[in-house]
Amino acid sequence: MTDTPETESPEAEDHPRRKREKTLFEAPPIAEQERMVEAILFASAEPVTLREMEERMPHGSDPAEALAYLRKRYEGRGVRVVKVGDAWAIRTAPDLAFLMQKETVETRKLSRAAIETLAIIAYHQPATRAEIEEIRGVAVSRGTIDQLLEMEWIRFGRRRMTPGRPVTFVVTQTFLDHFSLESARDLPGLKELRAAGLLDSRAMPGSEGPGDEEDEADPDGQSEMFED
Amino acid sequence: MTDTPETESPEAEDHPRRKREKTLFEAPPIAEQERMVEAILFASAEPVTLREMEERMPHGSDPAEALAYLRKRYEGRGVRVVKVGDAWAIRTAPDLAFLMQKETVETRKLSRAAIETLAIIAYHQPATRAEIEEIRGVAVSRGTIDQLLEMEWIRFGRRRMTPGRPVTFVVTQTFLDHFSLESARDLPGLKELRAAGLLDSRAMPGSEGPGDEEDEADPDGQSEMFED
Amino acid sequence: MAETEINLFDSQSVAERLQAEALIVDVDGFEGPLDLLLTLSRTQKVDLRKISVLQLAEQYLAFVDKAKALRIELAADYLVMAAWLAFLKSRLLLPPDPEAEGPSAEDLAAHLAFQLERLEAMRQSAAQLMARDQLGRDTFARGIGEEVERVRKVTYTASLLDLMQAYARIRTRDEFRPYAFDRTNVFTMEQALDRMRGLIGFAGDWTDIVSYLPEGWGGDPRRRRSATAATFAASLELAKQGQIEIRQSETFAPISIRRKP
Repeated sequence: MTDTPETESPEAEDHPRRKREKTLFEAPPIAEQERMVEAILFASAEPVTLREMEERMPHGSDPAEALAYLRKRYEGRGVRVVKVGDAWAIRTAPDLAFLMQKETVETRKLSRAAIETLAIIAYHQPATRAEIEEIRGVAVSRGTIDQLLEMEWIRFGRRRMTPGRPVTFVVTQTFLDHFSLESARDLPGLKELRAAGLLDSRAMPGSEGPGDEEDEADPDGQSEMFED
Repeated sequence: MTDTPETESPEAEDHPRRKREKTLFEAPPIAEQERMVEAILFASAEPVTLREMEERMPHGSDPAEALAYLRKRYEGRGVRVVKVGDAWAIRTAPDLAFLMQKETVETRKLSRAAIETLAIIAYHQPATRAEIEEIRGVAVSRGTIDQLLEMEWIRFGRRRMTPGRPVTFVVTQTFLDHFSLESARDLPGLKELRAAGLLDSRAMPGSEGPGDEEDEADPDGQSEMFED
Repeated sequence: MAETEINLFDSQSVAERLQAEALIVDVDGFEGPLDLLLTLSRTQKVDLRKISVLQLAEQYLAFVDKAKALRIELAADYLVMAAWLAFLKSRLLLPPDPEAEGPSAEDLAAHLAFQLERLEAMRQSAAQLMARDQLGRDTFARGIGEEVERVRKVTYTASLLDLMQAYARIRTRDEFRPYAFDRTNVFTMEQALDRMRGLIGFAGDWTDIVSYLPEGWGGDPRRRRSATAATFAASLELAKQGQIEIRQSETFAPISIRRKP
């Protein structure tokens, strides 16, 4: 604790990770780094990436290793260290939710259209508005998308490289955090849906409508979905 | 964890404290209570009193004892359980406070526009924006003035007693300190600059020394300089 | 077909009847024709993949008929779907035409079944998603956030030499500066306006605006240009205010003004 440097050393930027034994400044002991990760995660209401931790910790620190120790330490406790996309956060254990009535935030009741749109984006991402409409068989109102954007559960993804270059939607870290998901891969039933071919893009026979864009979309979609 | 009651028992209200061995419903094990206190303290937006904890925890719980265990557990960790008034909260360990503040200090050379503006103010103070523009021959951006004000190298002087009552700028003590000057009058005049080899072009009419007089004397459009 | 209709509208349980009425009264309660089809398909109580599209089409068309009979306005989407289903139904009932191009009726039916199954799957996934632990309901973030204070401190420096050099640069630039906005050769519209306001009272007759140019501005072309432009602009302004009249006999002819009589 005593040898914790108060500020980053000037060379912090170009320091190669995981080679701290070679640096001029000794990194703090791993137990000390664990304390630091603990303090950082406790302090933040939002998930924190390893990169952000590293930037804030003394030169030569290895937040990934420290984090591994910390996760172990909090196993079975009242709060847990959870992974959210490529970031980390401390959240209360779900079995203690009954204690938290006071803290419960009244979430805006989402319409059925909004919930379905959200699910379609999550499972099919990146998804265009046309694809969402194709799946639901009904026009998606502007308000529905706006609401999800406003809640920061979805965001714009890359434009689809098809005629018209339509915008796509993907789910956000806030979404993952909200539903205790480590990544979009952990969506419930994702594997089964894929195995059943229900996430395939299948055009209406004889139509050249949304099928075209979806064909190209798939590899792109996968990469974005699994970008973490 | 397994025997955590999902809701409070109905008699929770009129249960006398610390007599849990006599109650009908067994209180959760103390380790479980410790988890609960941990989660409550973590999630609460404000410090929590023992009484509030007790109200929220299952019937027969002893938050004081659970808290004692929790405090012990957090000893020497990155966060601590601290008493705030008669309530309790989790706070970052004081020695790690530096992690909560990310300071990046960058030293940059003042832009050419800024240094020229500063020089004009220093040599001609009090100077209006119109005068600065006149001398520099280009418009002075709001940002440049703001930057110099923010650095506390210049400040507002008295308004010029001319139509429009334009504000004037003068240099500050901070400016003088930075440049190790006793007063702005100590700035070398053009003659000295030339003598020092900083100026190699021919003498300008009336450019003998710093100060307002020089401007009035300068026939080259200087009379218009003070038109405002 | 008659059987299906009976099945849907006559021999129903109370709950089903209420549901069917809800359909009819409030088409908008359905999230589109696919949603309605999905609801109808549930009455078949079979695997969506084995659904009888023909039967489904009949139920849908019956629904649309019934709704029309009740003079309920149906959204265009529903009618398009009805037309498509009627087409599909005819294709399914008739022996395949070897001449016909395009997808077979079976392909179309299979696709519809796929769409329904996919929508159903998304519904279930949405429900599973919403049943997960939710932040703010089941799990909680730190209540007392201790946000990181971002202190980005930029210090700017300059030496006395920088300062003096800058000043020297400015003061010696006049001889060779590439461009500087030189007000000595600019006659502003405000100046022209002031000048003309004073003179216009005397201009009872048409006078070339050139004669309004200020003294000393007629020689140097730069000064003349600026003064002419300013004077012209000022004339327009005065004309707009109704103080003077302007005339020009032809393009590029002299412009004359006079006080408005």
